[in-house]
This record gives sequence, structure tokens and C-alpha cells, in this order.
Amino acid sequence: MSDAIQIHLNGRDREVATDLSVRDLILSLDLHPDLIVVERNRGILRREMYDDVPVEPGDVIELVHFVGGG
Amino acid sequence: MSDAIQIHLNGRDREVATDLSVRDLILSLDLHPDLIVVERNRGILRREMYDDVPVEPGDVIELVHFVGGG
Amino acid sequence: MSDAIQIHLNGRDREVATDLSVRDLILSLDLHPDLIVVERNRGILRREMYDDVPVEPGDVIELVHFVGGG
Amino acid sequence: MSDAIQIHLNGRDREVATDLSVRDLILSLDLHPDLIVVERNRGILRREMYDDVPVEPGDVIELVHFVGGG
Amino acid sequence: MSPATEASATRVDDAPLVIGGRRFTSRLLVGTGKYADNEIMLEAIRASGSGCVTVAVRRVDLDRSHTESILHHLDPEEFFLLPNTAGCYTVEDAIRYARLGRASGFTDFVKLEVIGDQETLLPDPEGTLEAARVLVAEGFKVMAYTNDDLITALRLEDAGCAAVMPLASPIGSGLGVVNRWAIRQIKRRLEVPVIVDAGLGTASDVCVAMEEGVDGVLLNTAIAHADDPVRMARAMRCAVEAGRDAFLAGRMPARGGAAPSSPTHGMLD
Amino acid sequence: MSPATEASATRVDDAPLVIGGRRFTSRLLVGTGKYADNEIMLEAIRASGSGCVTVAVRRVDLDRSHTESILHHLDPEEFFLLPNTAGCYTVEDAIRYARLGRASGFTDFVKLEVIGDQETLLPDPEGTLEAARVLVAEGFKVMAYTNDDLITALRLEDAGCAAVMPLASPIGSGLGVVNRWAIRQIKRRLEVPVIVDAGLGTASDVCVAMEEGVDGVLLNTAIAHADDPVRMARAMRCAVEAGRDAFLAGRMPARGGAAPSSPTHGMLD
Amino acid sequence: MSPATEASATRVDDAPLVIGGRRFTSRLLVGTGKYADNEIMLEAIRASGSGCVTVAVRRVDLDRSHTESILHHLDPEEFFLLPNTAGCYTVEDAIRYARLGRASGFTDFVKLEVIGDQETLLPDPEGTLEAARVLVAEGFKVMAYTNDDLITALRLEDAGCAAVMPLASPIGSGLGVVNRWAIRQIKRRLEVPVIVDAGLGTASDVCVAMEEGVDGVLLNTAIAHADDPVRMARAMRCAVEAGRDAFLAGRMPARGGAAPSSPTHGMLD
Amino acid sequence: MSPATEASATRVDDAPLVIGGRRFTSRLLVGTGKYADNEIMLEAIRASGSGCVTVAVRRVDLDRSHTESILHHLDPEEFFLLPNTAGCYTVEDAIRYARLGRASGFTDFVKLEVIGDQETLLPDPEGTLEAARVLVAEGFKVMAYTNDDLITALRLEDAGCAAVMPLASPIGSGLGVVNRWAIRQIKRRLEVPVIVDAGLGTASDVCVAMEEGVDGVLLNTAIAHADDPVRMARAMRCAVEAGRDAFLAGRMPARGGAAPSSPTHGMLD
Repeated sequence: MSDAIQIHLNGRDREVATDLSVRDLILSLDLHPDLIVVERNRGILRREMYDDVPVEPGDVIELVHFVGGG
Repeated sequence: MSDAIQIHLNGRDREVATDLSVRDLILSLDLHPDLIVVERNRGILRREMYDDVPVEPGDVIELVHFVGGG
Repeated sequence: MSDAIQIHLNGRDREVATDLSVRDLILSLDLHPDLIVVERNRGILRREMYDDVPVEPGDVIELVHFVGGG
Repeated sequence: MSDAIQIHLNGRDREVATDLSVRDLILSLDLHPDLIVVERNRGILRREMYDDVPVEPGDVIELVHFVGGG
Repeated sequence: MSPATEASATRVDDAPLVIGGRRFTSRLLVGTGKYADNEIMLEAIRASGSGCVTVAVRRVDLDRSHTESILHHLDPEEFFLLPNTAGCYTVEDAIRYARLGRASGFTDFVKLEVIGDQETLLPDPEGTLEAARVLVAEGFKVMAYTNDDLITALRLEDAGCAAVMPLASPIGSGLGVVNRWAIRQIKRRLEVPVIVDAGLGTASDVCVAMEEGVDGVLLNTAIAHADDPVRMARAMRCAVEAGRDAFLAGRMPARGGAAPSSPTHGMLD
Repeated sequence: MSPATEASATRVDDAPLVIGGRRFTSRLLVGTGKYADNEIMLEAIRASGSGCVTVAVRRVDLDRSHTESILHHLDPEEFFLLPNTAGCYTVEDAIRYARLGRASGFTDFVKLEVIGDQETLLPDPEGTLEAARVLVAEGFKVMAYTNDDLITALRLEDAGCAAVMPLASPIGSGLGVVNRWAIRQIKRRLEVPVIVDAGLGTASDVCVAMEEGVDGVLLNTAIAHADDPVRMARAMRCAVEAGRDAFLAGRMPARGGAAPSSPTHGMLD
Repeated sequence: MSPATEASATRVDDAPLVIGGRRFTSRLLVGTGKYADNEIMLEAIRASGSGCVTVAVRRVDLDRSHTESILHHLDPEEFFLLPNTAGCYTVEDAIRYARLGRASGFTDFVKLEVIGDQETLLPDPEGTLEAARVLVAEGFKVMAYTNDDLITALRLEDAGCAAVMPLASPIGSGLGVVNRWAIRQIKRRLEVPVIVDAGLGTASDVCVAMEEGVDGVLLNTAIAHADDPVRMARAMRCAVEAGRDAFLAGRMPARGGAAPSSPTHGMLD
Repeated sequence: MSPATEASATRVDDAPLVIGGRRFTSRLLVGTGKYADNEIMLEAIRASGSGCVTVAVRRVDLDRSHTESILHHLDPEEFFLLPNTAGCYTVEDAIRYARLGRASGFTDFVKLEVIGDQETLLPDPEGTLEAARVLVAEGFKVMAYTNDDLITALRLEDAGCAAVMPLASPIGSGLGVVNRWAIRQIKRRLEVPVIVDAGLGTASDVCVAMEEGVDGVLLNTAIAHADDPVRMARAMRCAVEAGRDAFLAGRMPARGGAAPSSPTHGMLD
């Protein structure tokens, strides 16, 4: 039995561990949950859901944040 | 029995004789059929129809032409 | 013997008392010597001369000062 | 005895034959007398004088003409 | 060669102006409004060398003893009549007037105007685009009056307009080309002919527009409201020629510094 | 009527340009410098319709096998030759060159230039005034090149100059009329003819200058350094006509707001 | 009183700038892009006296060892962060980015950009209007970047935008206010605040915009790409003050003629 | 740091303005004419942050009960008084007024004006040069009002003037900098301080002049004839700062095309 799943993260296919919550994923990437916004399968995920929402095979996830711009 | 009907012509109520064709109406107004365009009840009337189409009570008719413009 | 003389002061003929020094003239006009400049017969009169220089018949005197300007 | 003299012509020292008139000089240079103006020792020489005026040792001569300009 | 001929797009050394398959005899289009009288109008239009005049569609005034049709004064054989939709503030009105203009039987060209504001008479970009799409679908050859926005101009080209007609400045203002940069971009990016319409006030304004390489200009008030309309019409004809030739000739570069016109050598001692 | 004729100051509906008692056949004066070759120069000058060309006075180059005189290329019967004092930085030099130019026997007119700075080639007001006074006293008909300062222009008129020639911008810069207000004042206040000289870069620049009512313009680099000098010369001829006619016709007033060109009445319900 | 305070809309003698119910502490809004480094950015923004900075929404770069969030450099307590939709060419993208910006939890304001062309970065009027209508319905406070067309500006106001942000000239061009007349009309006709955005290149450009009475300006490249961004930021702060005060003070009329500043009487004989 | 301090030439990061060995506390010089009353004048001058004011020399009006000397309103300890020769149309008059001004005992500086024309009040270049040479020989520190001609400016520098003061446009016209190119050349070529004098109408005009790198500006009507002179004075103080800082900061290059302010990478799929 495999302990990894495939997701599409920020434009790239990526293999991540199973049973990860979105928060787990964020932390595993060394990102601060309060500084980013998560779009999952084209829908925005509210921060209070990060714990409850599992990362599932085939998820298309975009992690975005603010950068310098005019 | 009446020999006149009411129509709305170029924005005004007007009484005209019965049994007029559109061409009769145009000529009665001393206008040249080739220099004007007839809109009847919001539809454009082709010139070749002027003889055949009768002016009927309640018709809304606009007689238009070209004037100086930029 | 007359006790008055004619001078030309700031563009006008004027009769003034004899034996006036320039300073006497200035003070008689209720002007402050330090706020004006005296041109006498087309020559500028230094302030320290006001006491010594007499006003003489026919003198052409201009009393000037600073006014608002751009 | 030498049959040549030194003149300063159009900015350069130049040796020319003796007994030349200004016209001789012009023709010797393959120039058309009517298309040029002669300045001799800082004075303008009228065309009718070309024959009579000899080129003398030390003459400073400028031959000028019209060129394209704005 | 007379100016009229030189001005014509048929001069041997310039491509003709062709819009919607129709060949225009001049790069100058003129309006027929606001003249003191019809005689001056006709004389001025002839002096302008223009072969194309715009006309408006209006209700016949039945109170007048005789009709006022401009066709009594302008021979359709002599001038190409281009109906406009001036005075229309909605898509529906603009389409209605365009159809009436075509029904006159002279042409399927229309100068489309959908005005967005009564005070400035500036065009409504959304409405103009919507009306253009409808009229193109109905087979009209649409010459669209628009502002000087490149994006709207590109969309009008995409919509199938036969020509795009950006303004120089508001209709009748005579302010000239207020945004040269915008006109330049529009000409540079569009493939259909670009005609600068509205706001040109005098000959140099026309010259400036043509020097940007546009295909033509449309004038009305500048001629009709000049003290001497006929002479101004002649001035405009020459200005179109001058600007077109200057564009085609390729102007000298403008430089900050100076450069002598006469030789610096050959000076005397 | 051909443009050449129209451009001429002899057209029935415009007063002729007369400077120092001499009638000019065109309001366009052109220089003869900086052309790629003499054939193009001649063709361009003819296309410009100008009857007056400026020439420079220079030392004959004795190293050349044949003389370089421009008279080999320009027929004094066809063109009025106007000698200039280009390249002179002192009053003495300007007077010397003016005298040499007159000694050519063609004319007692001179285009006076006393340059004040090698980098910008701007004229020296003091020097120009001094030289003008001397040359007028010697019977020259002085056409004085000057900057766009009204006071200097008035003094040059007082000095007896036959014409005053303010610059549009520095010689050869092609920057056009940088100070329209100044040119307008000069034309408004002077009685002798005003010819705008130097800095005009393309047709619209010429048009703008003429619309200020000046009596003519003098061009060189704008034509000689265009990609196609002959076509640009034709453009300039038309631009002079256009600007002159626009000035005489009296332009419409420019207004902040808009005004419709088509009737606002007679709209349909 | 320090410039920062003076520049603030809270100075006793000027109404505060309020957009969508939010009070802004300065009439100068600044972007955060294109700086050499974050230290200079922060110093420049502080020197500008601005309390509102725009930020872009972008994908986290997972290849970087640490995140690049601008929040590491800008304290949301110190500056109001205004997310933009820069880089969006479709209505859908603009809406998507606006929603992501709001989900950051800082604000429901958005600077809406729907770009119509990759070369000029000019806004798409139709797309901007469509996106604005959707976002307003979703409760966003939309500050809409638009061109200088009055009609589009009026439609954006009708659509419920909190502010309309016409360009001075294309983004990053530094061409300044190319069409003063257009900016004046937009300010005169709209009731919501008008912020001039894009194209301002130096202090006088900002001054010119503010003198037209607009409520504020937004700058980025002019500061970030100056040789000395911090000093230019200070210049811009003063330029906003200068232009605002000059507008409120009511300038002298410009006249063709002259008028002496010193008395003409009291001259000596 | 308050604007007054920032405006001062003594700010640590800008060289002080020094003319004829005298250090000026501000780059803004103001006139004292044409104010509604002396209270507003004083308040406005203080708001301007200027430390140097120009005054005119006039005959005392003996019909008035009390003298009108401006010294009753301006404390020479607070402001440096710069006498002018306004109203003088001849070299002799200008010299006479300059001497009278110096005899007041306050200064040997003079703002030299030799006017050439009563209608435009434009300076007389020949007369100004002649008077400057005489006054410099008499030990005056001459600040010469002149037109925008580079050559005249260079000659005035050669004559020993302490500062050269080219006009932006005619005195009291408020037309702003009509010839930016000329001002740029003058500043680029002269070594003595260049102060732009006359014609500036509002804050952006001042900003434009300072951005050309000139050392200061002199204003009178723009402040005195604003609806609110005190506020306009404050605007001008900021405009001088803004323009100076923008010049020193080095502006971004203006480009024909656009360049995004937000990153083009990191967009979502």
C-alpha cells in the first residue's frame, strides 16, 4: 500500500504524504498560514478550514500571497 | 359614414382621407417619393410597396430624409 | 527781505523756508530720514550730509523710498 | 633673376609667375571670372579691374564663390 | 497637377484610400452641417476636393412649404453620401437610424455614432461596440466614430468595422489632436483604415493628424464655421496633401542640438 | 490652378510678398545646403515652388580639379539667389561676407547671420543689430536672422532691415515652433515682413508658423534631410498654402465644450 | 506642521480623502513594485508620506527557501494594503484575483485592473465595466483603473465603484498627463473620488494632475525607478501638497499680455 | 523637518543657494507688489518660506498724510530686501534707480530691469547688457532680469552679473515656462546662478522650472493674485521643494511604451 498521493500544487505535479490536512501541507512547506491564501480546486478555502480539509489525490491547489506591485 | 381617418404622422396626430396609399399620402404632402424614406409602425417600407400599402387608421408613420450633418 | 525760497520737490514747485538743512526739510515733511533716500540736483546725498547741506533756491530734490514691487 | 613671385592665395603660400594680372591668375586656375569674387589685401576687387590689376609679391588674395547653404 | 488631383488617393505615388472595398477619391471627408447657406456649403465642399460627404437622417418638417432634403443641393452623382447616426444616444436608435439611412437606396455604408453624453458628445464605447456588431451582421459597412482609446479601436476592428474613426477632440471643439500618442498607437496597431474625426480646428491640426500616418480625416465645423469657409476648405485640402506627403516623405529627426545648414569649411582667414 | 501658382504671392486673393521692393513669387524660401547631390537639390527646390534660394559665400577650393560654384547647378534666371553670412561669429566677418556676396553682382540683398554660440548656433542679438546698422547704411537690403525676442525684432526693424527672420527653434534642430506666443507678438508688432527661419522640421510646423500670420518661412534641413526630399518639398509647398489660407480664412474659435455638427431637431419619437 | 501632516487629508483646511467610507491619511497612494530592494522600498514609502500601498496577488514560489510575502517588509498596521488585479486580461481572472486578495483578510477594497493589450497595458473598458459590476455585487469596494475616457468613467461610477482611477498615460511610461482636458472633465463630472493612476513620471506631472482638482494620485515607477527613490518620494509628497494647495488657492488667470508687478506711478522726472 | 526648513538651501542634502557671496535661505524669491493689503502680503511671504523679497524704488507721495514706505511692514532683519529697477526703459534710468536703491543702505544687490516695450514689458537685451556693465563696474551685485535667449544670458554672465534671471513668460502673464528648451540651455551653459523670473502662474509651473535644474525662482503675481494668496504661497514653497528634489533625485526616463509595475511571473494557471 502507498503512503503518498499526487496533487497539482502551484502549477506542478507533486507527491505528498497521505492523510495531510491543508494546514499540514502549508507547514510542511515552511509557510505561515496567516500570510497566504489557499485556492483548492478553484475555490477559496477559508483559514478556519485548514485543519479540517484533507489534501486529497488529484487536488489542484494554489498557494498565493501578496508581493510588491503597482 | 366618415371619409377621414386618424394617423400619427411625424410626431403629430393627423386626419387624412380614407383609401389613401402611402404613395398618395406622400404626394398629397408635396414630397418626392425618391427623396424620402418611410417608416410605418416601426418598420421600414420599401419604395416598391408605396402603391400597394394603404394608410390605415392608427398608423404611426415617419417620413425621413437626409439633411446636412457632420 | 523774503523768508521763503522756491525749490522743485518730487516733481512740484514748492515754497519752503530759508535756512533749512536737508534734514530740516525731511523732518518738516514728517518723514523719517532713515527710510528715505535724497537725490539733490541729480546727485545722491549721503545721510551724514543731511545736516550740513542747506536747501537752496532752485534745488531739484527727489525724496524716494521702497514700495512694494516685483 | 627669378620669374616667379610669392603670394598668399586662399590661405596658402603659393608661387606664381611674374607679370600676371588678376584675370591671368583666375584663368590659370581654370576658374570662370564671372563665377567668383576676388578679395585682394582685404579689399574687394571689381571685375572690370581684373585686367588692369597686377598680382604683386606678398598679395593676400581670396577667391570666393557661392556654395550651397541655408 | 492640380491639388484636387494630388489630394486624391489615386495619385500615382500613393496607394488609394479604400474602405470596405470602396475607393475614395480623396483622403478628406467633410460634413454638410452648420453652413450659413447651401450655396456656400456646395462651394466649400467643392473647394475641399472631397468626394465623400456625411449627411444626417432626420424627420421631414411637414410645416415647411417645401422639403429640405439636402439632395436638392448635393448631386449623389458628384458626391458619395455617407449617412451618419448623429444624435443617437442608444444602441437601438443608432441601429434604427442606420437602417433608415440605408433604405434611402444610396449606400450600405454608415458612419456609426452612439453618443454617451449630451454635454461632451463623447462616444459611448460599450454602445458603439454593441451597435457595430449588430450592423456588421446586417451587412452594413460600418465606419465607427470612437474616442482615442486603442483598446476600443481594436475591438471595433475585431467587430468587423470597415474603418475606425477616432476623435482628435470633442465634436465641434476645434481643440485639435489632444493626444497624438493615442492616435499614433491606433494607426500603428489597426489594419483597417483609420480616419481622424471630430475636433480638428484648423489646417495645422489636419497636418498633424495626417503626419501620424492616418488614412484620412473628417471635418465639418472647422470649415463651416471659418470666417471664409471656401478658403478654409481649400486650406484643408492642401493640409491633407501636406501632412500625407510629409508622412510618406519621412521627416528629419528632431534633435535637441543645432546643426549648420551652410558648410563650416572654406571660411576665410 | 496649380499649387505653385496658388503658393505664389500673386494669387488674386492674397497680397504679394514684397521685401525691400522686390516681389517674391512664393512665401516659401529654401536653402541649398546639405543635399545628397545637386540633382536632388534642384528637383526638390523646383518641387517646393520656391523662387528664392539662399547660398553661402565660401573660399574656392583650389585643390579640386573644377570649381564647386553652385551657379553650375542653379540658374540665376530661374531662382533669386540670396547670399547669407552663415558661419560668421563677429560683426566684422558678417560685414565682410555680406560685401563679398554683393560683389557677386546678383543682388544687394543679404540674409544676415551673426552667430553667438557654436553649439546652439543661436544668433547674437547685439552683434546682429550692430552689423545690420552698418549694412543698411551701405545700402544693403538686410533680411536679419534673429531669435524670437520681440524687442530685438523691433530694434532690427528700427535699424532699417527689409525683413526680420525670427527662428522657430535652433538651426537644423527640427523642433518646430517652440514659442508660438513670441512669433505671434513679433508678427503683430512689426511692419516689415516677418519670415520664420530655422528649426521647422515638418509640414505641420510650417503650417503652424503660417497660421500665426507671418509672411513666409525659410527651410533647408527639413527638406534636404527628409528621407524623400522631393516629396517633402512638395509637402512644404502645400503646407505654406494651407497655413496661409487658414490664416486668411479665419479659423473657428477653439472651445472647451462640444457642439453637434448635425441638427438636434427632427429626431424621431 | 510637517509635510506628512500637511499632505494628510486631515489638515484642518482641506476635506479629508474618503473612499468607500474609508478615510485616507494622504492623497498620495504608492505602489510597491520594481524597487531595487525592500529596504529602499520601505524608506521611500515612508518618505512619501503615503498611508496606502498597492500589492499584487501572486503564486508562492515554492522553490525559494523562504517565502517572499511582502508582509515580511510592510506592516499592515502601518500601511493600508490595497490588493490589485494587475496582470489580468480577462473578466474571469480579474474576479478570481480580487477574491484571492480579499481572502487575505485585510480588506474588501480592490484596485481593479482588466488589461486589454499586452504591449500598452491599456485597460479594457468593456471588461473593466463587466468585472466592476460583478465585484460591486459581491460587496467589494472597487477602485477601478481606467483610461481617460469620460463616458467609461461615468459608467464605472454608475456601476457602483468606490473610486475611479483614470490614467495619466500608459503604466510605467512616465509621459505625464497627456490629456489634461480629459482628466478635467472626469473630475468635473464624477461624484466619487478620482485618483489619477499610471504614467506620472516626475513631480510636475503630479502637480499638474492635482491642479485639475483630482482627489489623489497613485505612483509606482516614478519613485521606484528614480535614481534616488527616497528623495523622489519626498518630492512627490511635496508635489501632491503643492498641487492640492494651488488648486484650492485658486490660481491667477493666465493672460496673453503682461502686467507690471511694481507700481507704474511715482517714477522720477 | 518643516517645509520651510526643507525648502531652505541649507538642508544637509543640497548645496545652499549662494549669489554674489550671499547665502540665501530659500530658493524661492518673492515680490511685494499687487497685494490686496499689507497684512495679507506679510502672511503670504511668511507662508512662502522665502527670505528674500524684491522692492521697488519710488518717489515719496507727499500728498499722503504718512509715508508709504514698505519698511513699515517688512522688517529688514527678517527679510533680505532686493531693490529692483522696475519701470525703467532706459539705461540711464536703470542706473539712476539702482544707485538710489543702494543708497538706502541695505544692500549693494540690485535686480536689474531695463524694459524694452510697454505692452509686453519684455526686457531690452542691449540696454540690460549696457546697464549691467556699468553697474558691475560700480561694485553692484547685479541680478539681471532677461529674456530666455541663451546668448544674452551668456553675455550677462561675461559682464559680471551675480545671477541671471531669465523669464518663463511675460511679467504677470501666468503663462508658465513657454520655452523649456531655452531655460534648460541657459542653466546648462551658465556658471552663475540662474533664477527663473516672471510668468510663472501656478505650482506646476514652478515645479517645471525647478526640474530643469535652475537655482531658484522669483514670483509675485502668482501669489498676490491668487484667490487665496497665503495658501498659494504655501503651495509655491512646496512646489520649489518638489521640483528641486525631483531634479536632484533624477527622474525615471519617459518612454513611448508601457512597463508593468507588478510582476509578470507567478500568475495562476
